Amino acid sequence: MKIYYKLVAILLLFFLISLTFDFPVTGDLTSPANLNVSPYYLENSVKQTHIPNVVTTVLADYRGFDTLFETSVILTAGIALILILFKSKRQKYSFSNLPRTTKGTDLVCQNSCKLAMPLMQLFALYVIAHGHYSPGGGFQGGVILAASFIFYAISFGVPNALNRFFKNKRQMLAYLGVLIYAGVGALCVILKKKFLEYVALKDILRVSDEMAHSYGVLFVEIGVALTISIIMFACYVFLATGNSFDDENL
Amino acid sequence: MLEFIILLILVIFAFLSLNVKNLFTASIILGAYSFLTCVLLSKMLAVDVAFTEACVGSGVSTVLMVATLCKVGFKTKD
Amino acid sequence: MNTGEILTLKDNLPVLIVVFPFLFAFFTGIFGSFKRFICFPLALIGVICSLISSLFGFCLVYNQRKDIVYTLGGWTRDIGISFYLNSYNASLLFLINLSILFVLLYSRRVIILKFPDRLYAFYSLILLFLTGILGIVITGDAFNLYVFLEIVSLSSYAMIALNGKESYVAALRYLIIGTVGATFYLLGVGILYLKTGNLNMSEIHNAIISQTNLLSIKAAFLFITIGFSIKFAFFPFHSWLPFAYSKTINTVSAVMAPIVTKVTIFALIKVIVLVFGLSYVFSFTCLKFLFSSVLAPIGMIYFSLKAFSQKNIRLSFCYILLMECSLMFGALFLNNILSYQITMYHVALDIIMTLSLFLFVGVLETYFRVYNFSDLESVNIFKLNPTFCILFFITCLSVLGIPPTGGFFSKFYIILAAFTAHVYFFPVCLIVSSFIILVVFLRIFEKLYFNTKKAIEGANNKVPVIMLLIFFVNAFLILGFGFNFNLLLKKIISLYF
Amino acid sequence: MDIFISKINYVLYFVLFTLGFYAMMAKNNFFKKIIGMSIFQASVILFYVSMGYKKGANIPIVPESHNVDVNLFANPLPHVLMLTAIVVGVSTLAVALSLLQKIHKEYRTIEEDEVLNLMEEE
Repeated sequence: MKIYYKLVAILLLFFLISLTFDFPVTGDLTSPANLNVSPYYLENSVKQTHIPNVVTTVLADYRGFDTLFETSVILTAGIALILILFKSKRQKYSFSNLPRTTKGTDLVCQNSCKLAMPLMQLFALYVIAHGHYSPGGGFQGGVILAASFIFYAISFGVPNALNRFFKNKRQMLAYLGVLIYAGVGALCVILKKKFLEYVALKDILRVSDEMAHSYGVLFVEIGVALTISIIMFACYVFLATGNSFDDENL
Repeated sequence: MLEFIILLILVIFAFLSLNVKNLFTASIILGAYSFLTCVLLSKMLAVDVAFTEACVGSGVSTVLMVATLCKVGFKTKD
Repeated sequence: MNTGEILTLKDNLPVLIVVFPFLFAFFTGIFGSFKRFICFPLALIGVICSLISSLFGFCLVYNQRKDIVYTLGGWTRDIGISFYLNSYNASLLFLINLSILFVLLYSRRVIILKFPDRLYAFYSLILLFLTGILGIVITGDAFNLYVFLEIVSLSSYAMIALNGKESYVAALRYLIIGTVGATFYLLGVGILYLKTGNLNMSEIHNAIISQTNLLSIKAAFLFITIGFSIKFAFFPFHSWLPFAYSKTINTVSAVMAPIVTKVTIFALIKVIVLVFGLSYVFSFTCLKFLFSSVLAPIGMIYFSLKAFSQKNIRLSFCYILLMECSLMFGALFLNNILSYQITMYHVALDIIMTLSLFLFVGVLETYFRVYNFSDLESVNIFKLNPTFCILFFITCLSVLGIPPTGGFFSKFYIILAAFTAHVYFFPVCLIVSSFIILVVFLRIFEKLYFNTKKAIEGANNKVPVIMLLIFFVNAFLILGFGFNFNLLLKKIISLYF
Repeated sequence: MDIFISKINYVLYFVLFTLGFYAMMAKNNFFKKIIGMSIFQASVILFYVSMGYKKGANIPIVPESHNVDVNLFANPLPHVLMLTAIVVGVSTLAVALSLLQKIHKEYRTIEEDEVLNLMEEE
């Protein structure tokens, strides 16, 4: 059976290599990809939205609808984990009566976590807030925030982590993140503009057109960061403990 | 020239990660594979993508893989 | 920059169709976890709002006689993402919303019994699945189609893995094969972007016209076709579908069977028509030979024989679904305009046919505990609810292709198109497989209608009124498709070219 | 021959692509299939980003000036598309790993042939 797969793989490889003769060399400035649509982004992004980081502008403003549904792909993964790794109430142990801090189990890990975690969360908030000016934004910030929660869960044990971070409001916050994103879009529709057209926020925020775009992108980044941090942490908790702790549902 | 060397190491890591017998080693090599992808991406001026690949690719997915391996076991036949 | 004019709700219609179920997926998620009984009404409202806006969109487009291009965020078409709504799209959206509404109505009691604690997660997953499906039908951007494709496949992996031991293996195999298909589509779009530089479907078409003889454009078309044929289980890549749909609960197979394969075929038609253009695709005679005169006929014969040899009713209906898929894919590559129009007509019709087939299996399994062909003798269904059986009979007529129903017209014109395209093995296999499916249905009819057992006047032997209503609407739509076939073909589908 | 040398990076991306594709199809262990899946997706990410590279350009952060020379900044569009592809890859990975855990809990093994034999016995 494996011989067929080897044959198909080698055939696919030769077909793909024969394709490369048509491709432009990586890095030449006159390739069609660098001539058609992207010059518009590079030239007009700062003029229209006051955001130097063009990737964040294209991510949240020009192709904002893509990112809305990409965040809901992450949310679907979170809901899928709730459905697949489901345990009924009696199979779960309630963790309210577990000892608060597991003393002395792994000294190095716990102390380094005490030192590192606040810095990680501060850096995560910096990355979310500075998505406009430096590389970063909702995704990276959210994942670093989730990494700090996971670090705490690894060193102090999952029940303490569950107890400490948004005890049973987690699943609400995950939905809230994407709801912020879709809500900003729907708000633009209510204000008689197209979906995700941030210019509509102009008369609410009483700012100029460009700044309305900039604030719209900021709200959207916050929504994305919220969802991604909650869902990534929930993925770790679900996969590490197999959903065996009596927490609300996420 | 440096890109070409990193790409060769990447292919070796991918081949190694698929053929090693212990699953734990395989997932750690996959973490190294994602890190080298992140290095390559930053050389190709894609700094945002490199940042995300570093956090998500070598960071969270390796943690998720090792978390499942602790429950599933490290042995594999092929 | 963008025009400053004030837009009423009517202008924002295409996006409302997609956003309504999306928002209600969050409301069910948030409020459902507190109060269990509120999940179902919220989900119902979401689907009904989308149904009404898609009906309204259809009337809008049908009266104005021109398609709507809705650009999101107010940017122009090639800068931002755009939606493309025409009369055929809107009718397909309406049918998808209708089928999800019927499945929700059918499955209310079953789901509450099966998932008492995770009800909110199931309903928000179904609504996200619906959002992905509506997005695939309506979007005009190549990469946006990939994102919607991922939402649909991710939520279908989760829905398949709900029924215990074997469903986990089925879901993991479907996940592996589904990711291969989606990544092939991603590679095809990447090659197109590399050669043309923009992502909007009609913009790519304008850029491709000058360089059609390049090998990489042909390769992009091949990768996209292979990616989609993996996703809708065409003949060589079909191993995951019967394995996956028969192992889940019947609600999930009733949600996914009528929609996922049809929408993927429609996505392939849209990519062919909008991105590559029909004249370019017609020049591929080798594909016509490979797909429509070798793989599709063999697939049809193989699937109908498999459907005939199954003990489980739902598994044999899965194979009938696979036969319909290979029929549609084979008809697609007959390389003439008529075969395209008929395939689009058959895609719309097949949503209703497969929906009523799988709802029939669902009713048999929940209300009568009938799982295999042999169990049909133990319960006399016809005695207690004759109307239900007659309405199901109309669906079987349409699957077989008997004149009054729509199935006859699609099969007749596909055979006609095959003869004009000088492909003779395909129509012969079509007729032979229809007869084999006839034998499958005869086995059901013989046990359903001519059953002599005494009917027990039990409470659960009566099919509820809501199901009769659903089957009545299905039968009405199938006959409607049959009677005004010319109106549909001339007015709605022909607008596409 | 130098054409081939200048496009060696495409060839190596496609070697990774085929390696991942082969592993997903032919490997017997479910975990190895999942590793093949992440290699498969990482190679497509590299392929997309290599389209947007401009020789001698800078990262796409544009200062506040009137006329912007396009050749000085890399093409931002593939970067946005690949942010989506990375996050989609992780969410598919999380769902695949949860299914793997459940299969192990039911059948005590994650080898595909053993699992299929156990399923036939029932």
